[in-house]
Amino acid sequence: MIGNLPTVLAQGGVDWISFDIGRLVDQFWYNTVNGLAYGSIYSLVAVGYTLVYGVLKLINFAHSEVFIVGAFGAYFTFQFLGYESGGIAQAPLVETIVNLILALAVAMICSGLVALTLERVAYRPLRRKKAPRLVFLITAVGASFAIQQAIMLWRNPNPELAIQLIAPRPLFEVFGVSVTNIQLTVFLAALVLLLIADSFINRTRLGRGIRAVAQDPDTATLMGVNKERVIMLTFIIGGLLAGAAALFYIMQIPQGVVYNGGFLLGIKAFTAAVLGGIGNLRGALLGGFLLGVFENYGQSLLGGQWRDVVAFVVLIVILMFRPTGILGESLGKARV
Amino acid sequence: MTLLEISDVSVHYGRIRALSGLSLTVEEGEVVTLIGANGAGKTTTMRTVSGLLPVTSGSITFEGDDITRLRADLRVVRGICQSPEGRAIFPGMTVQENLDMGCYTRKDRAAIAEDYERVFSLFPRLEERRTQVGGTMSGGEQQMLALGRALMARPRLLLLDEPSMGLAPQFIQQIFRIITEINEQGTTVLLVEQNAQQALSRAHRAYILDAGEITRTGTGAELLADPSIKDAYLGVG
Amino acid sequence: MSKNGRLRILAVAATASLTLAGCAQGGNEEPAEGGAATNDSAAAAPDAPTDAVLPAGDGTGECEDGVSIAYIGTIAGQNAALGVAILNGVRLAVEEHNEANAGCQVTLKEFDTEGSPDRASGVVTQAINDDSILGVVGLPFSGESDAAGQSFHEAGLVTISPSATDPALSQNGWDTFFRGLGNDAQQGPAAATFIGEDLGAESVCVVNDDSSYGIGLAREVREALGDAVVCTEEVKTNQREFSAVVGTIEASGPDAVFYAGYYTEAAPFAQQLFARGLQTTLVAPDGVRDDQFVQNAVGAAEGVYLTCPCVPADGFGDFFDAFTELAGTEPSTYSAEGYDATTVLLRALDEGLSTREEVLEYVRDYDAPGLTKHFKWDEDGELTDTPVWVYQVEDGEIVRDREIG
Amino acid sequence: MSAHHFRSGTATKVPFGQRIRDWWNGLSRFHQWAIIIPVVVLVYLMPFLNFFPITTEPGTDFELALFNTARIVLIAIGLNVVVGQAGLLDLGYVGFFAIGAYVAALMTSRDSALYAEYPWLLVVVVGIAVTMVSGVIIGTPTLRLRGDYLAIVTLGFGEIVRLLADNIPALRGNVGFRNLERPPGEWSDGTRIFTQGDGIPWYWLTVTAIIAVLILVGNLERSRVGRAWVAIREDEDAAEIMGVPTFRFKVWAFVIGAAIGGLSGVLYAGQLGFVNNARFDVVTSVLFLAAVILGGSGNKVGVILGAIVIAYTPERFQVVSEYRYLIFGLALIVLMIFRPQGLLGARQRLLARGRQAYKRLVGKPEPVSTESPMKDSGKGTGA
Repeated sequence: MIGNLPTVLAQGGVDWISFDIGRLVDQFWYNTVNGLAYGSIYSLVAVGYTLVYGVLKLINFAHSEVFIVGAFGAYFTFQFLGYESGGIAQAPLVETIVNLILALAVAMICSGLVALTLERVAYRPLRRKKAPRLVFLITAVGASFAIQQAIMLWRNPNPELAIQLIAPRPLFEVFGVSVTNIQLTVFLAALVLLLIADSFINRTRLGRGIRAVAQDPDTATLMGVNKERVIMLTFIIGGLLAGAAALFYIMQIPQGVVYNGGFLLGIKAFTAAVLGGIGNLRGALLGGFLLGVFENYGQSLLGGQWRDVVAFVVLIVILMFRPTGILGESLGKARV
Repeated sequence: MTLLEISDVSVHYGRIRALSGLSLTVEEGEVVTLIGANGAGKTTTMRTVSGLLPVTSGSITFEGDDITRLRADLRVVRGICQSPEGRAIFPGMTVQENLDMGCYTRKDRAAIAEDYERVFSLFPRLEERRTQVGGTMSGGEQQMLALGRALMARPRLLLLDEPSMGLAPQFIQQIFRIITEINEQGTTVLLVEQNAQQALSRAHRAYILDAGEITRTGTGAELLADPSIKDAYLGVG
Repeated sequence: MSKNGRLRILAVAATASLTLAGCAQGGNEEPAEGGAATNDSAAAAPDAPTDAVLPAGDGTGECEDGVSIAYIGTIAGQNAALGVAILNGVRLAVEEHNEANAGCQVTLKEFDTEGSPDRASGVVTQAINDDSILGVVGLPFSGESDAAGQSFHEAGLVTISPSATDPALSQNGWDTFFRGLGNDAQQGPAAATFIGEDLGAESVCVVNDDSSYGIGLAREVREALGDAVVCTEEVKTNQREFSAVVGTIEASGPDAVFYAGYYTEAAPFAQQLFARGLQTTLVAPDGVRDDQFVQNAVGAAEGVYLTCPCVPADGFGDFFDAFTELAGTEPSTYSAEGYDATTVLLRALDEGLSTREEVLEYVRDYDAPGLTKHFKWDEDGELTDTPVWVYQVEDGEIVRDREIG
Repeated sequence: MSAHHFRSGTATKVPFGQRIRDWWNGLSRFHQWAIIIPVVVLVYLMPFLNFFPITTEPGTDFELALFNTARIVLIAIGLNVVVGQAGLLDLGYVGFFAIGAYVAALMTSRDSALYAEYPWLLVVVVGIAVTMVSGVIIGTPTLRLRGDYLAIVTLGFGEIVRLLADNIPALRGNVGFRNLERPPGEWSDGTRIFTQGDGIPWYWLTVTAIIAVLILVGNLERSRVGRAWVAIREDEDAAEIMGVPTFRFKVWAFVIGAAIGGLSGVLYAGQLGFVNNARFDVVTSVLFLAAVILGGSGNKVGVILGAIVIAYTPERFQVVSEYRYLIFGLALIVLMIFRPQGLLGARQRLLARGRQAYKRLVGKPEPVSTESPMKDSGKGTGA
């Protein structure tokens, strides 16, 4: 009976959502540390969304697949290097580091190539035809599906058997929270890559070309900037960083090499880009770290099942009330 | 010699014809101005010369070479530089970076340094504000920056689209003085202007554009004296 | 460090299991030596009961031409591994039967539901409309069984599910529903007893995923554990990052963690749980009992206990060998249960029964041992004999530990 | 005679879809009916055309396959109002479908605390009403956004609807609701007309709903509302300047689309008799969208065609079913490159009635650069 409605809702009220502020406070630093380590992956992937959006005003929906191809690239490099699945490798440290760098290179190249191919095969013909923006978005959705399914048919729907080069172990404590060797490596490496990308965009001639196209494509052309080359470059940079993110991801979560492993992560990285201000490289960086920690705070506060809801609510609220994000839209308009 | 020759060029936006069989020439060292009402096709002409718009028929030659199908960014390398309508500086870049964009295609470092000197001597204001972000400057300053940026390309042919638009009268005077100065230093200028009075008085030659076609041509002085031109384009004030 | 802690518990458990082993199987057991995965410290795998009814029967089956049974369940969907493990058991049973019984050649029809409730309804209707089908092995998952049960009931077509464990399935009044294994209401309390008594854990965290299986099983375990539950958490299907959940567990410092869900999420969960040096014992149910879990947890699976209402198949020598030959892999979770369920239907056909009604009646009154257990159902379609076993991961292998319920 | 010459002379230039349309519009009303009626009769008789190569058996029941196809057709028509007519890219449409299904579940399943013996028609009405209200609730804040921003926000809302179904115990997550009530009625022998197993009554019911919805939506399109939608789709800024209350009409499109999605959800839940959170994910949403885009958004015949392709093909070809998303993905890319307007695009129609509507509303000719019904204003966000 409809008369039951208040009872149902009241019962639900007690049951399905509760605010555990004590837990939020207790685990604040714990969540911060973990959120930053995981958020660095969001940041790296978010850069790809942000750069392409800045230059083409296109949400490259297929960027999550650019990411996951990188993960497969790194995984097969591990295999090629002779690591066995389903255990922790016991190689000497130097060898491990060399192998990780090799895998990083392969992952970055794989992702970069996929991003570039997407640009050439799917998007460039549309630009030639001056297609409306939504046609680009639909193409991107199509490409995302096609790549995912191709991987699934090639491998299978199950995750690849995990390979872990470095066993996680706590290194030291901050605010009473232990930080593992993997978390520290990933965080620092991601930060270095992001800083390199940032100075490339802000300090080099090619980077200036990218920003010019983002701010005013026609005028950039009138200054002699080759727009097509700039677009290629942005896809490549985004791809390279996504590839790096993929390696860092499977270092933290070796079970993540699976055909649809990029999908949710991609949406969240996009959320991070929007949160920081889409089109803004430093915004992507900031947004990634923020989303990483917000997600964990939300989960502590509300319970594990609300984790993804927190991410989506952040996305919606930001888009509705401050669509330009924290640092403002566009590579240029933010005062970088 | 003839620097730029546009012969019988037609341009379409979708199904609408914006230029029909337009022909004009610009000789080396000249200031040539293009006068016309709103929607006559002035900006279209400029964008066509720069390569932003493809031609449907006709040809464009620059220094005797056919550049009709040449990519826009490569035309900049050839020495055609446009300062587009509405200033169009990069709002998120500093003054310095905007000027750097001007010499984006150049590799001759020594000459670039010279050109910085030249731009800063023409616009001392820009030197003071090197680190200011473009979007935060006043309209006049932005126009100076746009001009300065165009000069940094050290163009053979400078295309100026409405450089006086929206400016206070004292700035307008200054802008036109600088255009003359640039021309005297050896840069050929093709100028599109609403302010026909000023433009005609500074130009060696002028073309009148109406509905995508050239209707009159002559020296600046000739057209300035023509009563019918006066009625149509010089207005009352 | 953490490994030592877990190993210590393992040693204690192993001693306990030795004493338990004796009573687990009554008198008819003999430690299987030299078998594939024999483990001295664990309870011996049950041998095939000497009186077990096998698909071949006595070779005198007589039935009409063209009678068939069906396997309905996932074959190529996302949880396909589970479906195929069952299907191969079914195929083996039918093959053995047809070889032995010249007078009764039964056709096996296979239907792929992709494991999803809305695909299932069309496929099930198709099976129902095929009059030659007299009995069904399926459906493997609780969700699709829920969606399709009513149709079978209306059509009077008997189904024996080899793996759906949601207790509610037998409470719908569907008289065609039979379950070939213990449900979560049996596994849950058994697991809780194991955690509380055998492991001696005084504080337990219960984590479940968002599947109906995970939620239902976690509820059973929580209820049986009572006050020992110190924290509860929920994770999502396809979630791979568990730091916040692990943080909550770490803060509670439980003696044991029960994870109710499937191996896909359990593997990264286990890995991240132990990555920070947390000392606790992880116990997980049948949905995690798969080699995929062991491999994907990269080392963290070692020492994990797995409960399952499935009976170890390695003692069933002939079945084990024949299955391995047919499928190219060793029997997996519920392969033997699928084989047994098929056997029940084949016996019915060998009797010459030729209508669905007769077959249904036959199954309802069935009372005979199979490989895995004794098959006799109550009026709801639940087995009266529902063994639950616990297994443990040891040196990267899932080995049987003891029977717990 | 001369007209005939003219037509054959230009046949090589006029697109196929346009030729069909010209031919159709050239027919007298009587002739049109003479074609429509047999086609409709044929559609109703489809369950009896159960033979090779049309049949989906032995893989799956043909009549239920027909029902599922009809259900997707209904959804595509609803989504077409939002995407095709008003040009609002909605990636969360599955949310409305889910809401419809859940209303049916909450009202008619004994698992629900709200269960009572409601007449089934009331369930339909409540289902539609609730989805319309949710359309307003979701649409009001989001429809101020434009283009791809709107797409992403709707995607977020779609996911939130699913996650709420997962997280709120009263909605029973993955466990779901069982034994949903079906429409009343008995055959002469006393058995129920609407059962889970018999697809024919469900198919007929859905086809009837489709025809009713087509008539309603067709009338809307020809009305002031429809003209406003075209104007918004083509140039929202211009429409707004000319005094079209664009926001209100966008919400209307959203709400009407939602209602049709809700209706489809109620039918789906009724036939299946079971509702849980498994089928309301982004993938399903994109599948719906693919139906609309594939057929040609804005063109009703086109989207019906697209939906049939998307729903029937996997049922027909069990073997292909694992390749279907790959094929969709590639088809979307190729289609967007070669035919951004879909198989049967709305573009040509725009040149006739749409252009007049646009002129009347906006007072200026439609922008010549319009190549697609989904033209974007170029701005990310509105006010």
